[in-house]
Amino acid sequence: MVKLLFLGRLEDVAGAAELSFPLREPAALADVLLMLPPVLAEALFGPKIKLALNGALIRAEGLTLTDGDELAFLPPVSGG
Amino acid sequence: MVKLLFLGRLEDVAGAAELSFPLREPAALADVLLMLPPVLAEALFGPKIKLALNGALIRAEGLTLTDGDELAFLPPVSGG
Amino acid sequence: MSAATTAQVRLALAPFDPAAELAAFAATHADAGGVVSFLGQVRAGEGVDALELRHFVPLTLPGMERLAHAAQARWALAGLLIVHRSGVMAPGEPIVLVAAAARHRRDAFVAVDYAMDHLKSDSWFWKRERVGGEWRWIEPRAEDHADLARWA
Amino acid sequence: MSAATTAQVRLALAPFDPAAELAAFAATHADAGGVVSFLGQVRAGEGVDALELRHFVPLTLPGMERLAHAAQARWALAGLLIVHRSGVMAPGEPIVLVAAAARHRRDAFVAVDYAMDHLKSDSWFWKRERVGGEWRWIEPRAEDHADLARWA
Repeated sequence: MVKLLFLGRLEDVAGAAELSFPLREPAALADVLLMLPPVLAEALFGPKIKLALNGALIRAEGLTLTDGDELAFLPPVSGG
Repeated sequence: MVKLLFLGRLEDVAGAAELSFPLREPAALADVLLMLPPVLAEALFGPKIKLALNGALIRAEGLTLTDGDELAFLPPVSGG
Repeated sequence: MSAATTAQVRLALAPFDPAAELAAFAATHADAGGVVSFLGQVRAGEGVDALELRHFVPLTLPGMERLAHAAQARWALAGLLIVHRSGVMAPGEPIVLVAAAARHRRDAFVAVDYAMDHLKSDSWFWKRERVGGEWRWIEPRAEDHADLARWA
Repeated sequence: MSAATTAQVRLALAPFDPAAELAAFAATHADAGGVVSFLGQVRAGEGVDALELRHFVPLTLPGMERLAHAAQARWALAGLLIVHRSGVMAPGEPIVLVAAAARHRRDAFVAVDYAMDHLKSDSWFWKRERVGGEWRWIEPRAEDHADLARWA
């Protein structure tokens, strides 16, 4: 299983705070996004969206997900 | 009577927080100071000492005291 | 004093009492002379029924701790306190409390100002408001980024 | 809101409770969003047994009130609180509390900073400390005047 987490307004776009699905073999992030509704995939791919893989910030370029990974999509912060 | 008030460290120089004495007729401040111990008069006449006559700030130049006046000597502040 | 021993940083998942926090902080730092604080609370009287802040466990508190250490490295502080709520808050409830104790009050003023600018626009919180029963996400403001640029 | 209705200025002749003051002030200004405060307390642990502040009734409180109005005229504040002790204080006891509530936190920060600089070096208080049983008057410091010059 891989788990995708949607923070902030991305939760509304996704309709859920997280999505989990099985992943038999490692897959490029771009390929994983293809499995999602186009509106959500587009929102997740925006230039201002940061990523955290298993709790650590990571760049989207060349990212590959493997079984057990948790990938969080972090829109711009607006806290405090 | 006129009353002289000594604020801050001037109280230590004067040995009291205030001094009162009778004043038959109006007198220039310089003449009043002559009635005080020289050490105190000198301390009260310093360039950094401000004056308040009956609670309002006033300049020393040309100041005359009359019966019933209260003159406060205010050294530099060091508050807060 | 090392930074590690003097920063108190907390992510509060339930309402906290800023007055009690400040009293304890000031008592702990009775040798410092001055305590500057900022308290942010949910604005009342603007039609906002509720405010929600969301955080992301792996990043939010560690980011606040890094911020505290950066402030302590930059200014001479006797102590620094950061308490930040996450969750749903009602109008008038505290959101964030930052307090700095210092021997020289200028250090405390600047450290709290710095911490607030960073908490507002460079920490891992997402905010939404409920107005008339409808939730809407709050986007970052240009003003927040301008505030942050003061410290670059 | 006019300045006259929103400044609370007090000369305290007995110990006061800064936490309670701040809690009441923040509750009163729940619509402001942000409250900045400065608390000055008698430094503990430096061999000072006691600190005394003296004031001059005709000038001290009126001067504090003028200062509050000047701050309110200069920045957009929802409220301003100034409480200043006079009398003999023990280490750890509060000397001064200044708090400003504002919609934009920068206004509150600057107003409290301004008020403190003026209270420290341009208000009618005289200070002495008792060290090892001996009282000594504190002279104004050059640093205080430099602080004041920032606002000219």
